[in-house]
Amino acid sequence: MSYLRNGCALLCVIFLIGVPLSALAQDVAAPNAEEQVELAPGESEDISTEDGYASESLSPEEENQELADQEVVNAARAGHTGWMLVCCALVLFMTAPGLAMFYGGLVRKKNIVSVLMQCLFLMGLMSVVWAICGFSFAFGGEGLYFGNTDHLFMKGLTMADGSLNYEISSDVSDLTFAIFQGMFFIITPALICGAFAERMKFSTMALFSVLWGLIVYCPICHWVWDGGILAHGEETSWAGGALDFAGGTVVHISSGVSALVACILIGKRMGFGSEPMPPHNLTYTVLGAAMLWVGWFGFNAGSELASNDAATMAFAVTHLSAAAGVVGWTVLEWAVHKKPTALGAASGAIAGLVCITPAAGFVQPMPAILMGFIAGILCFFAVTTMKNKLGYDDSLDAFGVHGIGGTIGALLTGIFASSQVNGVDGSVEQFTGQLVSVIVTVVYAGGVSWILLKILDKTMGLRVDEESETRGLDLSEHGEEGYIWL
Amino acid sequence: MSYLRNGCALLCVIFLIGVPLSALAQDVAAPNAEEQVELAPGESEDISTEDGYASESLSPEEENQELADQEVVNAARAGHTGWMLVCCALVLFMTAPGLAMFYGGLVRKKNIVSVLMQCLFLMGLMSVVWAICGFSFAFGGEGLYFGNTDHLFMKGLTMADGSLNYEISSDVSDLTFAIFQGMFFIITPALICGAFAERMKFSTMALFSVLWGLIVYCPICHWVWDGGILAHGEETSWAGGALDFAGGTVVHISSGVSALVACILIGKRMGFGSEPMPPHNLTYTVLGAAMLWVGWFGFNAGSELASNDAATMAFAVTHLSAAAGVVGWTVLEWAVHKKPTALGAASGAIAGLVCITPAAGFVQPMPAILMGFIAGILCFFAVTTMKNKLGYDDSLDAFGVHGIGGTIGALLTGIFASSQVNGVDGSVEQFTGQLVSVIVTVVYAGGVSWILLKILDKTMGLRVDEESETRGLDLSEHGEEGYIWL
Amino acid sequence: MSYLRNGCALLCVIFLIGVPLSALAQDVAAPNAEEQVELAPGESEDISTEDGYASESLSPEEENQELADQEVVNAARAGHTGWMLVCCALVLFMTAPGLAMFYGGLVRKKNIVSVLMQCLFLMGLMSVVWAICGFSFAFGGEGLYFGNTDHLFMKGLTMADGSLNYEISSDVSDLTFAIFQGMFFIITPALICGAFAERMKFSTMALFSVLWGLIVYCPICHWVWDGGILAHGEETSWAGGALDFAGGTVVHISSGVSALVACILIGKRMGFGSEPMPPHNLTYTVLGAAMLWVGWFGFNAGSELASNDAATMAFAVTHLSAAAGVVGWTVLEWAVHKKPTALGAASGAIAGLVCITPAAGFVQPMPAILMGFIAGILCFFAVTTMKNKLGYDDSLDAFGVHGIGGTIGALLTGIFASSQVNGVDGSVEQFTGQLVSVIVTVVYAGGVSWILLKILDKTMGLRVDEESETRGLDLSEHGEEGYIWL
Amino acid sequence: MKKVEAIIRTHKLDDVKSALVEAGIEGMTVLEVRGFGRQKGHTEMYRGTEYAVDFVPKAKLEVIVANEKLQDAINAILKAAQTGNVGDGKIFVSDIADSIRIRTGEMGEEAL
Amino acid sequence: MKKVEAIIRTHKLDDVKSALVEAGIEGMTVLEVRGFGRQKGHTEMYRGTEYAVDFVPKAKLEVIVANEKLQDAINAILKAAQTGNVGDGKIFVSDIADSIRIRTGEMGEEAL
Amino acid sequence: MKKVEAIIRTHKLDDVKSALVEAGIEGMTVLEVRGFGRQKGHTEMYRGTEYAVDFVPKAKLEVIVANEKLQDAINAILKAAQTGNVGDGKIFVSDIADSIRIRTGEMGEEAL
Ligand SMILES: Nc1ncnc2c1ncn2[C@@H]1O[C@H](COP(=O)(O)OP(=O)(O)O)[C@@H](O)[C@H]1O
Ligand SMILES: Nc1ncnc2c1ncn2[C@@H]1O[C@H](COP(=O)(O)OP(=O)(O)O)[C@@H](O)[C@H]1O
Ligand SMILES: Nc1ncnc2c1ncn2[C@@H]1O[C@H](COP(=O)(O)OP(=O)(O)O)[C@@H](O)[C@H]1O
Repeated sequence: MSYLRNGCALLCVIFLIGVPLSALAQDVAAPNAEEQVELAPGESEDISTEDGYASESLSPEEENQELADQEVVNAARAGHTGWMLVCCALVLFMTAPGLAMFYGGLVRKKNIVSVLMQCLFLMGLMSVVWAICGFSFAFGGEGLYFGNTDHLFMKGLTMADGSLNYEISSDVSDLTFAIFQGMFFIITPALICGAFAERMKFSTMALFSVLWGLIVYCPICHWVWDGGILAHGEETSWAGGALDFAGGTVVHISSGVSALVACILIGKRMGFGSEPMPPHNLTYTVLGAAMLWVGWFGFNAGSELASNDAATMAFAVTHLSAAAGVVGWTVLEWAVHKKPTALGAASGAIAGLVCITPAAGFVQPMPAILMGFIAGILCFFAVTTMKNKLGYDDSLDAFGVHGIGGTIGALLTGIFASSQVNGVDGSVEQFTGQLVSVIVTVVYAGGVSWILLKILDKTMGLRVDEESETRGLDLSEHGEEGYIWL
Repeated sequence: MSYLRNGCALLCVIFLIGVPLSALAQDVAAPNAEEQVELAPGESEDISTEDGYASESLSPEEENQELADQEVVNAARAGHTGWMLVCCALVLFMTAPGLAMFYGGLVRKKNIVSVLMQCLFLMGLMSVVWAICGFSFAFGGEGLYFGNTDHLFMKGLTMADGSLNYEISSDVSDLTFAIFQGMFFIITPALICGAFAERMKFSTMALFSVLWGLIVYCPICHWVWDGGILAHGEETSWAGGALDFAGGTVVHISSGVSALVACILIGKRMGFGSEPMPPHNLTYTVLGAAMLWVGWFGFNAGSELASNDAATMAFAVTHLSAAAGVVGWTVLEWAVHKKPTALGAASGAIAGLVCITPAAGFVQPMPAILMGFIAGILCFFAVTTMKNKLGYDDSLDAFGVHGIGGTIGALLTGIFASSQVNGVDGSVEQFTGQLVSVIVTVVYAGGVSWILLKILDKTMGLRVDEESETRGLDLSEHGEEGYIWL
Repeated sequence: MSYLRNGCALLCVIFLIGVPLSALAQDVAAPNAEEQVELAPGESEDISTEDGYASESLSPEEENQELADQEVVNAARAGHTGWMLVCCALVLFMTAPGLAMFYGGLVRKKNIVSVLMQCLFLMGLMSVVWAICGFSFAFGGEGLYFGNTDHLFMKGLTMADGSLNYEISSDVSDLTFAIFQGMFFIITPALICGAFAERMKFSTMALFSVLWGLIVYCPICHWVWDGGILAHGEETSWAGGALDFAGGTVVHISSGVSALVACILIGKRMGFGSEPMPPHNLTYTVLGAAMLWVGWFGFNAGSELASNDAATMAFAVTHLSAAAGVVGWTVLEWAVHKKPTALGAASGAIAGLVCITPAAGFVQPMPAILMGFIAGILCFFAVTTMKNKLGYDDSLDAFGVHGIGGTIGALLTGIFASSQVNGVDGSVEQFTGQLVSVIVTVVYAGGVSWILLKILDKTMGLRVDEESETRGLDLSEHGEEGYIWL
Repeated sequence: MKKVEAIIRTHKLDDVKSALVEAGIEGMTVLEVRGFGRQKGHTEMYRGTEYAVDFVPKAKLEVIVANEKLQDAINAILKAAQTGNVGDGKIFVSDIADSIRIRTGEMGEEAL
Repeated sequence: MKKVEAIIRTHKLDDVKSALVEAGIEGMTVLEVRGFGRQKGHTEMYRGTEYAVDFVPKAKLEVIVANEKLQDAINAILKAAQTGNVGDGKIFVSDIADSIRIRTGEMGEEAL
Repeated sequence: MKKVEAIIRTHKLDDVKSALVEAGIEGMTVLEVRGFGRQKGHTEMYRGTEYAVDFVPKAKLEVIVANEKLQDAINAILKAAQTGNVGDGKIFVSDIADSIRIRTGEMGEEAL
């Protein structure tokens, strides 16, 4: 019972601090707003801050020209914004229904609700945490290691008299960027849930996700995507930094490795190895995989943060890698095990998608096919052979697919990147940068997850009791059944 | 049998009138078209009417400039149109698969097909009715109380030599607007179905939906969104009119209140209170809720009718309110009932989404979190405590979530609206305007629904017979079973 | 076992050729890239090739103007590209989860996995084939009968220093176009699977799909959409060519007719006519139909290849035709069979969608309603009366809905096309053109499918053995079960 | 000991269970079955093809009782399951030679 | 009265039902069961893990008949359910002490 | 011949099957059932409404054995199904008058 109270307490605290401060946040924003208004001279409500600054001493003609230029910029933004909002929706669609169905189908019937609930609750919880502090920790300021508190409560992302800042990207507003990134903050911990499915305490899962998000995800995100120690092309970066277009390192390796740590620390499911634990609803898994595929376009092509040629290329290679992953896994399985399975095809698609994630904005179509194919084959061996050999119980293969697939993808990006796509060619240096970023991520995510889980284990406990596990988490943790056919 | 004939007859009449008139509609459109062609001088096919009118006496240079400006406008429109078409798709996605799964999972197995069929059939029926007359009744002309017949058979929205008018909004064509609004015309009556699920006659449901759409929905829609008596900022509006960004009043209060009336008039389900009636497929309900969440971005952010900063803000607050709704409902339930349920999380998400609907274009992110949180908590009490106290059988809590959540949202909009977002601040006057609009909507929707249902009860009957209800609507009304596992 | 090896071999060969050549493809692209770079003078990275060619001898002022114009073009492209990428995602969404669920629900429980697997595997296989050669065969060059090999391995569609060509359409890049069309290459053979469901060998299905795609689909696609013998408005076209906006002929007639041939050649399911074979999960079928409806907006409105008024109109008529299809089928069934069924409503929606597909860019809303209504009614008779009379076992009515619906649509397009929409009016000549294209497609697709299937029958065998069919394809072909409820 | 097998309407299950518990019965087992008898099934229609479904969903209750409780059990079921309409179901009684409680190994009536 | 329990192939159910009806049997109850016997099950494979599923889906038919109809019922089942391949199933016969029609309270053979 | 009906915990099914096979039993039939007894059910909560679910999912095993194998079968089940906690289930034994193998028409113990 006490762990429950802990969990609740945490959430309440977040809200108790958040709510009054939220008013404050608005007040803080207001002065900014006024400032901007003063600076922006034209009648057009749409003029953005940046241009406002420059326009103080222009002739009327120049001003006219500038207004006209601004109209063009705004026209382009209509396209970029619409596209990015759709991408936001697509990434949310990945977590649920996508991942929820994919994972949900793989567990036993008595745990289906618990999986769905994990995804849905994280959609709520992580979003609130992101708005309150996550975004600021990940994308605030210029620190090498961590963000700052400038954007707590979305300060600076709120609206000041109709306009949103365009600092991070010139194509979409900072708020658009923040929502988009917020969707990643949901799905990443949700991926980890695959490792400890069918035995983890819900309360511990919730608290772990919040802590993991803030202590593991936000820093890594900052390192790679906000000028930190792994950012590509920064002087201060280790080994020149890593290419990670849409989160091979930030999302998949970090979650995959943490998943491995988690499933080792929590231990195997009761009856693992002796009782059969086949997917209770393979149709969900296949349909969920298809939904993930569709949603992944938002994830990868959206990571261009604009609707342009590079987004198109990211879309294309994402699609082809997924396709090749299906072919690779299925054909290999067909050859080895004599039958091509739908679960294999679905897993291959996800493997291909994971693998192309870091490379999406850097490679050409044919290498993408090759990457998906390789990922399909290697992940097949990871979840069939390697897992059995090593003997951990990664219930839904979060590590086998995301950890391994993400690593393959990160490394291959260093090889297949083509300067024609985004100015960077694969090379030994680039490969080194990738390797370093993989190692840093593995060590950091793995290490901190291990510490976090150890602490949680001692305080709240990671695992439900035996009776609850036997009965299923649906009844014991949530008091519900997934299906009542009578 | 006679009610069946009635229903068929109605539909046939609609078609018999519609088909020949449709030809007419095209003919009427044609002259307009020619007119426009004459007026538009440049070679560009894309020039829209408005500009055409002004360009009669311009110098070649000015004309060039105008053409160039027009190109910019068109470029922006590409962005806006693409975004809005996606929003149309998203709102349709809400009705089915979204709502169909959400509601479908909540009923007993023997009624699953009937729920799906209600949603799917309304997608067909209401769309046709909307095209034939609904749009014209809701958005035709400038009357204070009702639309007009100018747009019967989509007259004026059809294409005249390649161009669609841009009268309603300057960013997207009138047809885009009409399709978008047509999707609302589908989901609103579909929401009501939650109240009388598991016992309503299909034929009566269909006829009721059409009548309700034309007599209740169209007027309210006109009042709030087309310059009628509740329109914000019109001199003629009652109490200054209401802020209703995406349909808190028009969609959720109207349907929620009508749902309450409907479930009281039709009476409780047989065995209500004595037999258990748990959701037969909670997985559908959770997945459906997630789909609704995704689709709701189209509903709310799309209501900006453009792809711009305001749409981004609407998207953001929608997401955060849903998230806070999940947290609010779940944590409260956890505290009160000792277990956090997936159904609670799903219901909380919907409560948060409903509540933010009227506010989506008017509030900042932090207040949105607060609104979702409040909605999660109050709707929780509405469906657990209040419903039980009052004793009506709102099968799927259409009133408890949409009626209550919509009312909370409408009122809070009057408090939390921020002028920085859309020029309107929360104030006592605004709150009064909101309150008046809520009261008007409740009285009108409730009253007319009561009268409609009374009449239908006397003529066709609202409810299937006992034998049919026991056996389930799937078999008795549709001759089908949802699942055949053998 | 040998057919299995055949299948694998085929796939391997594709890859063995593809992988080394892929490197080549990149090399080939490189020189082009350099060429472009030299030609493009401005600093802007975004300038596209076309303009680059013209700009060699311009004054600085003109260059400025051109750059500004280019900015406007790019702004518009942001809108078009975003929209088209979403359409690509929507069309993929049609195959799975859409079609997979729609078809999957209709089979018996023991074959559900096989249907899902067909859809998912084709998503992988056909995409890879498309990238390697399909696109080039369909859209390469100007031949009257067949494409060429210019774009093997996506040559010419890859990125040359950040830019993609804009030859096919001025609004979106060739790569966008290729991905979009690639999604059609997936769903078309997947549609055929409905005819031989529950008895086809998986390996033969896979090989057949590839061959059919290359030998049947690519040519027809080339004839209609790439200046071939059925292209509208080309001098070389037969009977003036056909209007086929989004694939009434290319997708639906071709697949529908091939489906008929396939189900006749493979023979009836064991127990057809004596054992009951009701849909095992009608909820999937209804939800899948709704998803298809949503995805179809991408299919039809996306076929405009831009986000503009014509796309809006295509969206609108698609929606209304689907809606009228629901009403048509349901009301007729209600009258004839006394009960409106959900399967009828779902089938009606698909019938309406199929029928409007060729017409989507050519007709006005009211005729679209009429077309959907007619399709609903005629397809109803096709699958209830005609199929029974003729006695073939088209398991999931791929012919009855897509073949018949597509033909109705193709013909009605010749009648209802309105010059106000796209410059073409319905007329006797146009109707003749439509009729000729229908006949050509039926003869060609039917004939080649017949030959292909005969050959495959002799070599690999079309059908699983009796034991496997009785046990279900899920176990015998894939070694999996769809649902494990215990 | 006797085995009482009662085939009843599914929605009567809770009532019958309560009646049996009141009659002092402490254990029972329920099965989902489909029954064929005087009560008509229904027809279903899928794309114009009509299927006659002759089997009606029923619940089957198996209760092993000591001989002296047999009549009580039967009466309880009869009272709770009767609606008077065709399809109320049947009760079948047969002999049980022995019964064992797995947990303890107890045998005979002790085990019930 | 006798109870005839027949475990048969699921897809033979309709045939057997018809045969029984022809033989004058007016009521029966069907259960979904899974059987283990000479007929082999199958193996399933999920991400490389193989599961041997030894139980095969079967239908179990329970028919209570008057003694004189016993042989007819058995013959009907035998004829309709036989394919000659392993897995055709079994028929078990046992005694029924009493039977009651819930709707009317009729007892004995009247109740069937 | 005897019929052994054992109601056991569902997750013990595989163990019990193996034990029976070891004891020389070659055929059996399994049913999904829900049991009511000393073992408590659970409560579920949907939007604040609480449902007490008194029935617990169980597996029911039916094995027809020759008289001389009866004790072996019982022992096998007892050993494999026991956990010592409430809800382990019961074994009921009754007489079977006759048994027939549908495939061959063999009767009596031959048919098992
Ligand atoms: N001879 C029988 N053997 C086994 N079960 C029977 C028999 N007769 C009836 N039943 C079962 O009893 C149920 C009710 O029987 P039915 O004839 O429909 O109604 P009633 O019992 O009211 O006459 C049937 O659905 C079937 O499951
Ligand atoms: N001793 C038994 N007790 C109970 N059920 C049995 C027994 N033997 C066989 N069965 C049932 O009969 C079915 C068919 O038996 P099996 O040995 O596979 O084929 P056959 O009857 O053709 O020899 C089994 O699946 C099982 O359900
Ligand atoms: N009198 C009975 N008749 C039929 N089945 C019974 C009877 N008593 C118990 N059962 C079955 O045995 C199962 C286990 O019984 P229970 O009383 O819960 O535990 P235990 O056998 O350990 O005392 C029950 O769930 C029920 O299915």
